[in-house]
Amino acid sequence: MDIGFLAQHLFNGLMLGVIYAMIALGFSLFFGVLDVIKFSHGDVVTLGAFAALGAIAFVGSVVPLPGLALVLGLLAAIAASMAAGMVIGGTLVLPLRNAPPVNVLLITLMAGTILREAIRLGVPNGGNPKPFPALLPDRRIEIGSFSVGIDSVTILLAGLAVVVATHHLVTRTRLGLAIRAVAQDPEVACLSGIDFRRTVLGTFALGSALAAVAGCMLGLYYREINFSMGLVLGVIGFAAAVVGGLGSLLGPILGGFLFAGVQTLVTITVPSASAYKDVAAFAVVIALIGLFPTGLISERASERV
Amino acid sequence: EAKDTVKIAFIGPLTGGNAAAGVGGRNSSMLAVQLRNADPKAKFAYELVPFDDECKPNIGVQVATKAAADRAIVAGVTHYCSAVGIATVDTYARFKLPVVVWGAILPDITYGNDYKQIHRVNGTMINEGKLAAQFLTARGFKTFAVVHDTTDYGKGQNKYFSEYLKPAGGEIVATFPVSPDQQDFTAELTRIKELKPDMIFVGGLTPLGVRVRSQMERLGVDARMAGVSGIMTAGFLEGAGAAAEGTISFHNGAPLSKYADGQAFADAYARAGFREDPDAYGPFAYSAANLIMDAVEKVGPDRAKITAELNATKGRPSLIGEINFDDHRQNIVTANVYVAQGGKWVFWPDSEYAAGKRTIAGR
Amino acid sequence: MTAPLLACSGLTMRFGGLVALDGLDIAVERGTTIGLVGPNGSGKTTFFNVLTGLYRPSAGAAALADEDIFAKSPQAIGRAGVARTFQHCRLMLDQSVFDNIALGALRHRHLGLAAQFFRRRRLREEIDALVDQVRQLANRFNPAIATALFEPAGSFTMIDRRRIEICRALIANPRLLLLDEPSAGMTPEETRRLMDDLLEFRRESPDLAVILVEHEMDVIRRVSNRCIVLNFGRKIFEGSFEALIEDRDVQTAYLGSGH
Amino acid sequence: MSTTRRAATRQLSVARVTSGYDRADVLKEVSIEVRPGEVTCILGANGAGKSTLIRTILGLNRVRAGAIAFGGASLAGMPPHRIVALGIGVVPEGNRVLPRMTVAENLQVGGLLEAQPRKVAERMEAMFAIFPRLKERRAQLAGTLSGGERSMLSIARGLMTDPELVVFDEPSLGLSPLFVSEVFAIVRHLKAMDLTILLVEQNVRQTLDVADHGYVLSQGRVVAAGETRMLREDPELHKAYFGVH
Amino acid sequence: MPGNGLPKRAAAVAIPALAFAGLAWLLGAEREWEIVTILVGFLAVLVVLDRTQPGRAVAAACRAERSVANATAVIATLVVLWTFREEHFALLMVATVALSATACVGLNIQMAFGGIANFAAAAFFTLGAYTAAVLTGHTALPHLLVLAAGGAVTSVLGLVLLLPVLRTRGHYVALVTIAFGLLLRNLLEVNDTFGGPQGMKIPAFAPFGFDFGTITSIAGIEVSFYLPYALAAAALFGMAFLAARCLELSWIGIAIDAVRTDPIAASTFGLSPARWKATAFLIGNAMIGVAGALYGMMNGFVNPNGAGFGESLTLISIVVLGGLGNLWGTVAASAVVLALPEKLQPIQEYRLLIFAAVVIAILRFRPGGLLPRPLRVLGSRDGVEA
Ligand SMILES: Nc1ncnc2c1ncn2[C@@H]1O[C@H](COP(=O)(O)OP(=O)(O)OP(=O)(O)O)[C@@H](O)[C@H]1O
Ligand SMILES: Nc1ncnc2c1ncn2[C@@H]1O[C@H](COP(=O)(O)OP(=O)(O)OP(=O)(O)O)[C@@H](O)[C@H]1O
Ligand SMILES: [Mg+2]
Ligand SMILES: [Mg+2]
Repeated sequence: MDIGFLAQHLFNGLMLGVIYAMIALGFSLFFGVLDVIKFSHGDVVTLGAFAALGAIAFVGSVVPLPGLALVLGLLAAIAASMAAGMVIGGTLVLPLRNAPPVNVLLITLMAGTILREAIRLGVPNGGNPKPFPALLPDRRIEIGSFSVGIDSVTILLAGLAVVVATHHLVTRTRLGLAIRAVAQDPEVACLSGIDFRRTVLGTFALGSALAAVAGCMLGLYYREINFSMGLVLGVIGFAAAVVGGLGSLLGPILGGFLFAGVQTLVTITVPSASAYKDVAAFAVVIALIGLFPTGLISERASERV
Repeated sequence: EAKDTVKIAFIGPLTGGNAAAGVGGRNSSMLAVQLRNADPKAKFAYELVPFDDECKPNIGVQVATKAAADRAIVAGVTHYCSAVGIATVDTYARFKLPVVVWGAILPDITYGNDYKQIHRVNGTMINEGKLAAQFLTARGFKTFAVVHDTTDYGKGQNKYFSEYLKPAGGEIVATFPVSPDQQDFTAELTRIKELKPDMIFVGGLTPLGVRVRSQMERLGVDARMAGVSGIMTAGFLEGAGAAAEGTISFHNGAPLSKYADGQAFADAYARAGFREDPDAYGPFAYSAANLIMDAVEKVGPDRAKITAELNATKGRPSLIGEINFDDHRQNIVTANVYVAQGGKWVFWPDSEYAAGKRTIAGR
Repeated sequence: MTAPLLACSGLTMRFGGLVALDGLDIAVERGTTIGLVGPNGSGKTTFFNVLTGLYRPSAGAAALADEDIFAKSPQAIGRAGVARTFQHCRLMLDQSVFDNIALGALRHRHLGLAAQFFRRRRLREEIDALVDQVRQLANRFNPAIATALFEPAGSFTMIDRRRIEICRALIANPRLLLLDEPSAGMTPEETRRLMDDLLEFRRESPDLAVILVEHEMDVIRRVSNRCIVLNFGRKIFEGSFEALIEDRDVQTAYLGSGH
Repeated sequence: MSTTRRAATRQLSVARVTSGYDRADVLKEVSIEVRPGEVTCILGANGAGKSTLIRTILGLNRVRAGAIAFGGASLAGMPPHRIVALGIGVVPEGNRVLPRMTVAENLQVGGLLEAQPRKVAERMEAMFAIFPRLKERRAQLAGTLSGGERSMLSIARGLMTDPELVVFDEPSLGLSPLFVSEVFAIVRHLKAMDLTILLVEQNVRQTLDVADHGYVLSQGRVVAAGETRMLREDPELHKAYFGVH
Repeated sequence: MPGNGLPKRAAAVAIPALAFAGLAWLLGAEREWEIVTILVGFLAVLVVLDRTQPGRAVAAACRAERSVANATAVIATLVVLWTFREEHFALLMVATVALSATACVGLNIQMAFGGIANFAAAAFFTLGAYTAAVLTGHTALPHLLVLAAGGAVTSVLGLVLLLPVLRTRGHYVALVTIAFGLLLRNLLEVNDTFGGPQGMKIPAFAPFGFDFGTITSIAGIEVSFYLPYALAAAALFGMAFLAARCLELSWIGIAIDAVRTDPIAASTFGLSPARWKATAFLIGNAMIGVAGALYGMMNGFVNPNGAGFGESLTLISIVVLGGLGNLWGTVAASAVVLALPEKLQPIQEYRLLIFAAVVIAILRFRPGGLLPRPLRVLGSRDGVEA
């Protein structure tokens, strides 16, 4: 295979990996703060994308400034997703704190269904895919058979920056410390002066903001969004987060790239088997969990008797 | 004087990913019923009872049973999704409920059995695949990459297209079966870019078509795209936006404007105030409902008699043109070629492409 | 039957750079109670964890009635007759007290699937018998537990939970019983009652060997036959309680000037 | 321990408080006073409601009736983290630690109320000075500490908030005799620094030695109260601790 | 509440009878107000049983007089089936509810007892149906054995997951099963060996030569051909229920519960966590497989769609909504989860939205599900009342 195509594939894989990693990171955050899996996460991504689309369309109808539209779209996405995330966190997840984890999983899944259906019913012709305007500069870098849009590069870099920033925020700051404390023992955390509710809701807001950014990136990159895109992305994000290891934030990032890598690899090597790429990816997941029971970056044993 | 009420079932996907088509079909058949009820000459009052099959076979069987077990329902306008359509044929046969399929295009639904109850007004994917192969090769496109989804629908489209492509002199350089809800096609498209086919043939529904088209654009894939009726929706045009331009599609219906009553239908649909488009298969749902109501008017609300009457349908005028059922109660239709031009699906012979004013260039 | 019930030699346990147990040689004869003491973090609980198979030792050997312990899985060791309590209460808080205690007795029950399904009458008799036995045992430690056998264990105070754990270990009818700070948090009166109950149980099963970890010197004095003191995972003393009190090393490492 | 701690001035008063868990009331009209600069102890048999009282003061259990005040502020209905922010440090029952964090991180969590990293570091060093064992283990996950080591960590974390009033719930649980003495030495030290202390302990003798004032709880009621000199002789205390003879 | 037996027994008859009457009404209900009334009524009864003193006494009576309550339920089931004997659709719903309840009994054994979050339940259910399709299509195996084989094959294929499932816990197990479900569905769809996306046809269930597909009358009375299926499904549920109860109220029940809650404590007392988790997983899978086999024969076909993640979630919703570990809760929740979307057909597009809202409301206000699992009470009664 010629080197240009190889580079192209590498780029595609990286891009996919960044998107997966961002979603996985969100899952990992919620897990980190409350030990719960919030399955509506994928649909919050969708919500972010649609909110951005709405804002962009509105701005576009008033002034023709793509830059402004982009910024406002991003802000709208973040605002909408954060609001949704905090409502879900505050009214559904927190009250179920003492119920079994599957109950939380189910209730958030249903919340996701409501979001999804609300988008489908609320947006005109919401069942159809919607085009996402190309707001970034539309030039291409062409080196031999390697061709990539400047906008793609921008998106990739922005994604990487967000991932790194989030990682830094959680591992290096006081907020991160509070989040982890709350996850391990809410009472001890309170008694150390941490505002439990605020920390939890703050984490939900943060995770949802990540989702919103991911939603906008998806829109900008694929130039198309639809109401059910969160479903598949949610499952993949969850898989990436768990297989990477829920105990550390590097886990989901690694998981995201791994998942993207396997999918891309299968498609390149055996095109006619590209339908098997999910089969392959999930088989790899099962095997990996068999080998590393608590994820690739395994949790340090902290329990003793 | 009060007329007796006759119930007709409508079954299609009203929620989930294919809801747009399902709701369009329901609205269209609803329109048929409304128009008939407004007609003073009608002997009966009709009521359409819509059911949601969610595009899931097991739910489909459930609602089919429900409809069929309801003695007040005399016939049904059924199914958009092929997987559901094929799963429910036994149920209708067992309960002797005559149905007219309005959207599912899997050949087996009519040709895979000999149930007298199953009719279909729309064509099958055989028509579309054959026309696609012949038309495209005739235009000088010789090498193809196929992307199809792994449902019955996509697999069938792939099967018939490749089957007819060989004798027509075309060649398939690669086939990519993909999951219908796959989001990312950059890997496939990069491979395709490498292989440099003349054209990408998509066997799938609107969401798949939109994604492939948009991402071709993003990756700068230098090929054209053709699809089947599954992408011939307003949704595709909207979703793919400017990138849709020049996409070719094959559909076993003709454009509304080519039908004698097409404009009337469009006007009535607009007047009825439905929120959603009729979608590509709306006219078929409309015609199926009318076909059934005609039969009821003629032989009365009796399932057996309606079945016999429907079986004998020959040369019956309708919105979608003359309906002729063959020995498997399959309407004989001819497929047509369309092209996306200026944000509309345009009948090929009327298009600027056919006239040579535009060319189906990739980019 | 001259060999000791438990014989450990050179037992060593490392966690990374940390040596939690350092070449321990300990022998326990049938019918004796060893008082095991030592400063915090000196390796007492780790010793129990190694004996019950929860940790694999880095070096050394241990035999229970001449059988190699470390060749066995934790469950096999449990079935061979070692029972314990945990320093940090490990009860199933949502399950009833009876379920918790019955867990100890399961090693004596036949757990074939078919038997559970098809021999319901015999099963019922077995269950009734165990319920009676559990009630009597619990009654001895705290009558309030015995009257609430089918309440969730989580509804009891820490102290009662510790009692439930002791019942669970006793009902297993072990050969070697390991008690990890049973009196922690108890008032002097409660501690006294606990000692009485333990001593009574001791009398009823004369062959039982017990290792008792305690920081409460009164308990060690009354209950144990022999004392062992650990410090940094090493045995620094073995002998009678009286000698322990007088021992200089023990005083500086463990007891402090108060004693 | 040598930070900029102010001398205690505020009094904690619990007036006729009733509280408990979902079903039953555990505390019934309990009143206690914790005077600034003094050590006040609460004694009582297991299940008497000592921990429940502490949890109620800290806002972990709801006050069903009565009032709690610290200085001028009413604590009833206030969430725990705000109560702690008022200057109340807590060493909760059962030497609870954050198991998946290292010893150092546990202490940092205790110092989260303090915005200046320098001060947090200073306090941490002060804690390591008291508990050298923790310093050795600073990078170990708290969940793998021995029982006594956890106890130390729990105490150290409670002191990290730089409190004016320290609430101890059985701090010596699981500690070796040497360290039990050490805990009481800490209490004395804190008292000498003019801090207020509320102490719940089973170690009656040493507790009475260090405390100025005491209460005896039995079945959720205060059955005896007073200066420790007097309390020592109180029959209720003997009933609670040594059984009726 | 007086301690003597008669009022208790009356309560133990009345409550299940009332519940079944409500379910029967729901089954026949067509109008919206009826459905709303029934749902509100159910919730009201639950609140009364839960929150009021007499209500709790009645609930306790039902638990104490378990056998009376269960007998009432059996009779009530038969009465309901007979009442609807000619209603195809109602019977199809009953049979569907009973079969998914059966599968959910298996799922309960895995999730509530064994603590293994199985998010591939529908995949295993479908595997049962595929087994039935292959065996009836290619062999002359008697159909009862086909059912058993459905269970056996499902169990054996579950072994693939055993290693990862046993080595890990919690969300990691959830991921393994989710991955397996997606993988299986994908594989069945892409690969044409078992009919590809179209799946396979399955002949009607015909035990001992009674072909369920052709029965139109029993003893001269005209009945729907779904009646035998509904009966068989109810019987299957009864058997699964009984087996699960036997399991729960035995030493094994204690062992499995212990292994779930605290594997370390359990292993020091001689229990092998691997063994008992595996037992729970395999028994659960077997039940799911048998139910799937009968479901496939009833529907007459099976295809990969049924193995989807969404379908697995439906089964899990049933278990969670019913209350983890409560077998009667499984029936109630099956009825709600399967019948509600169907009953909401008139409001079509808003159906999923409303369904999701109802599930959220139930979980929000009853975090433990409709009927939480009661504590296991073993031994003769007198001890309990002391
Ligand atoms: N899993 C582990 N990982 C790392 N270190 C460990 C682990 N388990 C024990 N340790 C260390 O080994 C040492 C001995 O611990 P152990 O629990 O045996 O002490 P102990 O004598 O029981 O003390 P205490 O009286 O405080 O309970 C401690 O310093 C502890 O931190
Ligand atoms: N979480 C709880 N839920 C219900 N009841 C509880 C709970 N915790 C404690 N109780 C009950 O409250 C009463 C008082 O318990 P509390 O823990 O306050 O006692 P205590 O005096 O601190 O005892 P100890 O010395 O054992 O710590 C006990 O009877 C106990 O059963
Ligand atoms: Mg210890
Ligand atoms: Mg207490």
